[in-house]
Amino acid sequence: MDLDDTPDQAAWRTEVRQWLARHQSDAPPARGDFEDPAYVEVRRSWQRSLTEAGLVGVTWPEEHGGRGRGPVDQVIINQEMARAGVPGHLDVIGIGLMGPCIIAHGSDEQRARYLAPMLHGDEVWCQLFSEPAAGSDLAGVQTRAVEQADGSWRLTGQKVWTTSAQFAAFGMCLARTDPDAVKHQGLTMFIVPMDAPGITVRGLRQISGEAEFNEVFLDDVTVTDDMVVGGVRGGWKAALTVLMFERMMIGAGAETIGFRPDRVATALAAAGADDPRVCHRLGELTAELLAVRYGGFRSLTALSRGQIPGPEAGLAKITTVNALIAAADLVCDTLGPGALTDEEWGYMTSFLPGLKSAGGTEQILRTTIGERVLGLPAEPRVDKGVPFRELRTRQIAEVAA
Amino acid sequence: MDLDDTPDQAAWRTEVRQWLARHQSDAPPARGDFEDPAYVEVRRSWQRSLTEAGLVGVTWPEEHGGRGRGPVDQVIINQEMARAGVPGHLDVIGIGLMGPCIIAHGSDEQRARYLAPMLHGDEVWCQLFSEPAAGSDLAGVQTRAVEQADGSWRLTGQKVWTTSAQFAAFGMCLARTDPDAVKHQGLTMFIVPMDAPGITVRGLRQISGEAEFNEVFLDDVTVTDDMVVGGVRGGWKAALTVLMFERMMIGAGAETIGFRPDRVATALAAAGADDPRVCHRLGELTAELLAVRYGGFRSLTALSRGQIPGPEAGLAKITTVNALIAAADLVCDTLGPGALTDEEWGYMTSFLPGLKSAGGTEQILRTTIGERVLGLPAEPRVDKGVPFRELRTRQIAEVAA
Amino acid sequence: MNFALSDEQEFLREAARDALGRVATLAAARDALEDPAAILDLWPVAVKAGWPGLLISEPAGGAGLGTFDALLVAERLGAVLARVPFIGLMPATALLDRAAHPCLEAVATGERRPVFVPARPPVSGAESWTVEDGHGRSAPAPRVIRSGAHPRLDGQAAYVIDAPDADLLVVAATDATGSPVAAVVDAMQVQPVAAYDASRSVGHVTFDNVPAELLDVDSAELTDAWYLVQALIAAEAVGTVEAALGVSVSYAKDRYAFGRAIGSYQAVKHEIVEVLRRLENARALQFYAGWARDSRPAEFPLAASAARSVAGNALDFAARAMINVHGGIGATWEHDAPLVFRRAQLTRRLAGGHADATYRVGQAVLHNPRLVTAA
Amino acid sequence: MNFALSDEQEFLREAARDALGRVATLAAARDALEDPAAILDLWPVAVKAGWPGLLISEPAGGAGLGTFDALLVAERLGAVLARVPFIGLMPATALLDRAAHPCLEAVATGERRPVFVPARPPVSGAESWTVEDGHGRSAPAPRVIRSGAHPRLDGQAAYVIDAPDADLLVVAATDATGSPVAAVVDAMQVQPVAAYDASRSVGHVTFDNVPAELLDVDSAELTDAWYLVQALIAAEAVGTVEAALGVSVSYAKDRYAFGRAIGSYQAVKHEIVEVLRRLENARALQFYAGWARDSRPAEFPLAASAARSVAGNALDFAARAMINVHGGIGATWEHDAPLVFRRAQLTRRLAGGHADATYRVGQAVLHNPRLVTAA
Repeated sequence: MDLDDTPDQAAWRTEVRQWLARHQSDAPPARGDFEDPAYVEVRRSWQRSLTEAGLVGVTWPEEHGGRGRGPVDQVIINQEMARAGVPGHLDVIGIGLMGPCIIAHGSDEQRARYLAPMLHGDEVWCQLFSEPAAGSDLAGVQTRAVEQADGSWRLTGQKVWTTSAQFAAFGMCLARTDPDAVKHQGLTMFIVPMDAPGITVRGLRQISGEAEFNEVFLDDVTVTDDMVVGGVRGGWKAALTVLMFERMMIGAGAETIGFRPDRVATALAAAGADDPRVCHRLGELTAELLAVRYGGFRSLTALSRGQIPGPEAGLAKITTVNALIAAADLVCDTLGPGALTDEEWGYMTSFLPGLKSAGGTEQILRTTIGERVLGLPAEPRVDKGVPFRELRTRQIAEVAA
Repeated sequence: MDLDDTPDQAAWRTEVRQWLARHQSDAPPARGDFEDPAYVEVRRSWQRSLTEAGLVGVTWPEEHGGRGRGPVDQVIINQEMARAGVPGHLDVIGIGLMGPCIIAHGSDEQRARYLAPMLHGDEVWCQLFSEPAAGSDLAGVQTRAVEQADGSWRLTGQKVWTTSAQFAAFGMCLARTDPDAVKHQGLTMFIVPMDAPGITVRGLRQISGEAEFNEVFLDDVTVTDDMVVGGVRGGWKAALTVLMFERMMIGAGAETIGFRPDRVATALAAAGADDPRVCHRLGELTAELLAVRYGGFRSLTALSRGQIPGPEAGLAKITTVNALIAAADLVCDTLGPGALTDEEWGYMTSFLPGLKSAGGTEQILRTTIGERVLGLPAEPRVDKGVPFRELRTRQIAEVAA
Repeated sequence: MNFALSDEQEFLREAARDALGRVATLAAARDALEDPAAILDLWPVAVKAGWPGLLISEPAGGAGLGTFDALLVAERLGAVLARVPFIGLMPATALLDRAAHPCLEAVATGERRPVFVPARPPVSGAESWTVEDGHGRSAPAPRVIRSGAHPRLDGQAAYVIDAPDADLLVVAATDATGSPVAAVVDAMQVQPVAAYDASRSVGHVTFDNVPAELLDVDSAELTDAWYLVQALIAAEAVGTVEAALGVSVSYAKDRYAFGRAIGSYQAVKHEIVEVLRRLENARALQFYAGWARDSRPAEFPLAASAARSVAGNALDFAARAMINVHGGIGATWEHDAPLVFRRAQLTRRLAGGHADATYRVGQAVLHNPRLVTAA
Repeated sequence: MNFALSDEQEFLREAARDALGRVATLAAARDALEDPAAILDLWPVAVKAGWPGLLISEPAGGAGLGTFDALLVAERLGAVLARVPFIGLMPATALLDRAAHPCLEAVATGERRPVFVPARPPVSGAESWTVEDGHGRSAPAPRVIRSGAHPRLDGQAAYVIDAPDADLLVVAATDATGSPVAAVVDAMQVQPVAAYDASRSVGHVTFDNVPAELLDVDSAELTDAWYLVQALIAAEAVGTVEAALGVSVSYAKDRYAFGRAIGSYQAVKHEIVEVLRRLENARALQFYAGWARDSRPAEFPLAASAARSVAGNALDFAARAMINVHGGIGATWEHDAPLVFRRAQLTRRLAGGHADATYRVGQAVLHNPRLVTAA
């Protein structure tokens, strides 16, 4: 029971820290505007430097360009980057989720073609999963992929909540290839070049006014048959791998989602430290955030022993988002209306409500955890065993009602 | 828009107040032990005095011994009783719910036989609806009533959460007469003499240690066919009438369920008035209780115009119970552990959690309100249209799962 | 006992709804976040509806209506996030009317627009009258200086609702002894504040030893004006919550997930019902406040504070529930939910803030528990 | 990095579970509410398991284990509401061990049972060390008087956990300058308190100028002892929450309503998942506190306060959820839920109360935000 580095971890931390000490001055600012191609470009070249130093994809197997290290070593990189105040690699989605998916389900050709440019930031990836009518209910995706006589596929549909789409080279797209199958079984995963004819990317502005995400429209986009990942009708299985790696990213500690509780405390200390109400509210939310931090160390220990995190990893996200909402609320109550137009607190206030449903609503998460972790009985599923084609999303429920 | 009495209401208030001024000294203490027959007896004789003064069942039609007055006049009685610090009539269940049910669904003979002794407190009534496996899901009652060759019925089953059963003369019992019908349709309402052979009453102690309620066991209890209220298979309709009058009782303001917010404030003022945290928490719960009070006046206005309250009346109960839980919590936080063994605060702390599910859980209430008031779509009902006999409560869900 | 709207009140509310229904207020609230030029001037709508004269007595050219009526109009403004300078207007007209000020007729016709600059009355005797300092702290209310021939006003107040572009300000100030006085000025500096909620006009006002006219109103009337602001904010929030509830209910009926309308799921249903519960409570207190100011003035501070506390929390909850029910799409710029959210967040921090209102409820009953003795 | 139990720790936990599994602790907790004679004496169980010597160093006859281990035992005690005087015992043995007190061997063998009488360390420098006065207020800690040949102790403390029937008390007292000192006394008056939770032994202690022996421990060690109490209360609550969760989950699987197991309804399911969320958080902080006391002592006050705050709230929530999930039956005397509820309500108010712990977390980070800077 300790949080200190093992000798091996300590050596790794030193290696990372020393490299950063030498190259920190080349790093771009940690926050910037991804709508600005120049900023994307400096971040891309920073990723390239990190990759050349062996600091990207360290948990990937060595044969695929990684270093076969454990998740704690990745966390050490994250900690050292944060400590140095420099950003990590640009392509978080690719390195964290899409690469592992290709490693797990891709063909040898796909691995050979895509992994190295991904690692180097030459080709950034995005995730084309969610749709306007398939968010929490991901298996309900309606984007159609129809096979052509020459074996190629034509994709048509609309994706949403896509990070990095505006500068990504490829997207990993979950599409329906067999509408006669029941909903989870008729899906296939495709690699889609984002510059293919028929693709339109549109920024999706959030409450804050910033376009954190994009909508991606696919209008008869043709991809060749070698772009299928994990086989035709193997889409759901590939998607589950991605969701599992998503949980691992959470488990490895996205502790404060970019917001720093020490800054909250500092702001409050300057403004309202003498009010016991402020102190009490700060105490409540701080205790929750500390719980997430130390719960994260528990998850990370399990992860480093090869245990795959279950859906309960989502509890940390629920706690974090709600504690940060409480923090933003407290700061604004204490600092007054001016806090809302302050860059840091106004952004925090505006950003968090959207985060509540990112990656599935809090309610779906709770349902999943109740059923999978606690073994509570499932709700009656009216869509079970029904071919997707017949699952006219509206009608089935009306029949059941 | 005013809360002042109309001239007619003012005259009525004067009448009530004057009577009370003359008879107040005869009144029993407002709180006592209903396990003690002597206390029940003085309450019974107090009800008789009230009835002779025309102060019981004032909203009942005159032909049935009431005074045909509006609900506001009943509220005026309640207010004046509270003001004088004397208890109201003993048989709250009979006068408020069972009498109106007999008036609505009973035969002329039943009205002639039962209403007058009920009004005078000679025969107290209890409500035999809920069962261990049919609480929130009231239509799921399993108590069986089997018709005999001579037209009489034999009842067997177990009822629970029964107030006044230990000294009641009659119970209004919802039982299943037709297990082959779907669940709401096979029910019949019976009047059951509580001294009939086969009836056992057992006190059901709550967290506080007091037996607020009873369990009632019916073991082959015979009742004659003239005890059916509202016809065979008319039980659910009669039960709905009772539930509606229950809502009217709430709507007419069971504002604080016996706990007085002014006493909470007084206790806190003596102990912790200087702490802004106490003040804030007291402010929050007081505002909620004030909302219930003035919302009650809105309901009462509607009621006095002949509008029947909908399920939204339950929102007032939800608010009240939760605000009082917050009040008990605040008092105990402020006064320390000693408050828990204090008669008033310890009792309040212990009493309230049970109240949350009294009359259906808070969750069922919210579901009903969502569907009936806001028109939100119903949950899939797996028990719909299924004969009760086949509704082996366990199996059906397993099939559906 | 009659705790329901009269026919005239129903009519007033409908008329307000109609008048506002002809303007695309929500689109304007969104557009104005980026482009101040997109702000709609709704003053002509208000004037046409006769709102400036609502609380002004009939002889002075007003409609002579009551607090309850004013709250009904505020509720309708809240329902469509209309940028009408109503919260600043009503207390100003009430004070001018009490003082029988000569400008009343011009005010009632909408020719001159007065705005109230509120100051917080002290909770206990030891405290003083305060305003916002712009950083979440209290500052002394502006001071009236009587040294010269004419009284002059000096000081400032931050985040004053509706202050930008007003024709005259009715200022809750204090005199040399700290006693409250009402000062009317028309020579003020108002610095409009880029607001988080563009459907609300807010500004910092500075009085640099400017000439002021003192109104013949007393401390109780200035206290009342503060609580009137609280009640108006509450009523406005009630309208917003009602609108948010309506949108959430519709969406929950229409949107399907896992083969069912999402409103059939308990989690969604119960969250929406919680909005309803809070709405009903807030409305009950709106009624209480509206009735109390005219019929039980001693209870008005409690009623107005309770109304603001409950309505403010209801609005915050309703805005977040609206976003939650809509899933990710509810948090996007094009949706109306963020406008409700912005309204909730800014308004909770104005005019003393919702926490101050809650605190005042607690203080009131701690000092006088009889206020909550069952009637 | 390794933030998991060692095999030895797993074994210790299992052994505690086994030892307690042989006693009908819940039935005793219920019966004792009515009949104090029904109280089970679990001290022999504790002695047999070696718990008195858990924190006593090996040369002095103890097991020389760490804080983390003590918290694991507390967790198991909480799971079955066992009336073992463990919370009072651990800090007492820790202080006696620091001072290498001659009674240690008798303590380790269970022959003599010491109990700690805690005093709240001041949050800021201007405050003093305090105890409960029995009415929810603070009173000065007992005072050590050094005027005569031998030190004497005077004063009182209310609601001291585990005090009844103790053989000696280790008292956090103050000297004439207000500095904290630890005094050992065996001539005390302890008035047992009829407790709301009969599974917990509580008493008021009075020291009427009694002879006292001073321990050679410093202010930091007495501060640490206060926070050790907090951490023990937290760990105990973790065990209770885990047990309550288990019962709630089973019932939600078995009980049917409207033709479905009630656990299939979102409202029930999500409430139970909320218990899990709070349990996981409380357990993470139990780990933090257990680790910090031995490895990062400067963070221990923060860790212990956070653990108590989160675990106390988790227990209150879990107890109420357990009642809710069970419907009416969960609020009846025969059910176990009321026992959990009583435990939650009483314990939240002991040893400073959960609100004080929360407040201390806030104070700690306000004064030193770096405590929550990402590692």
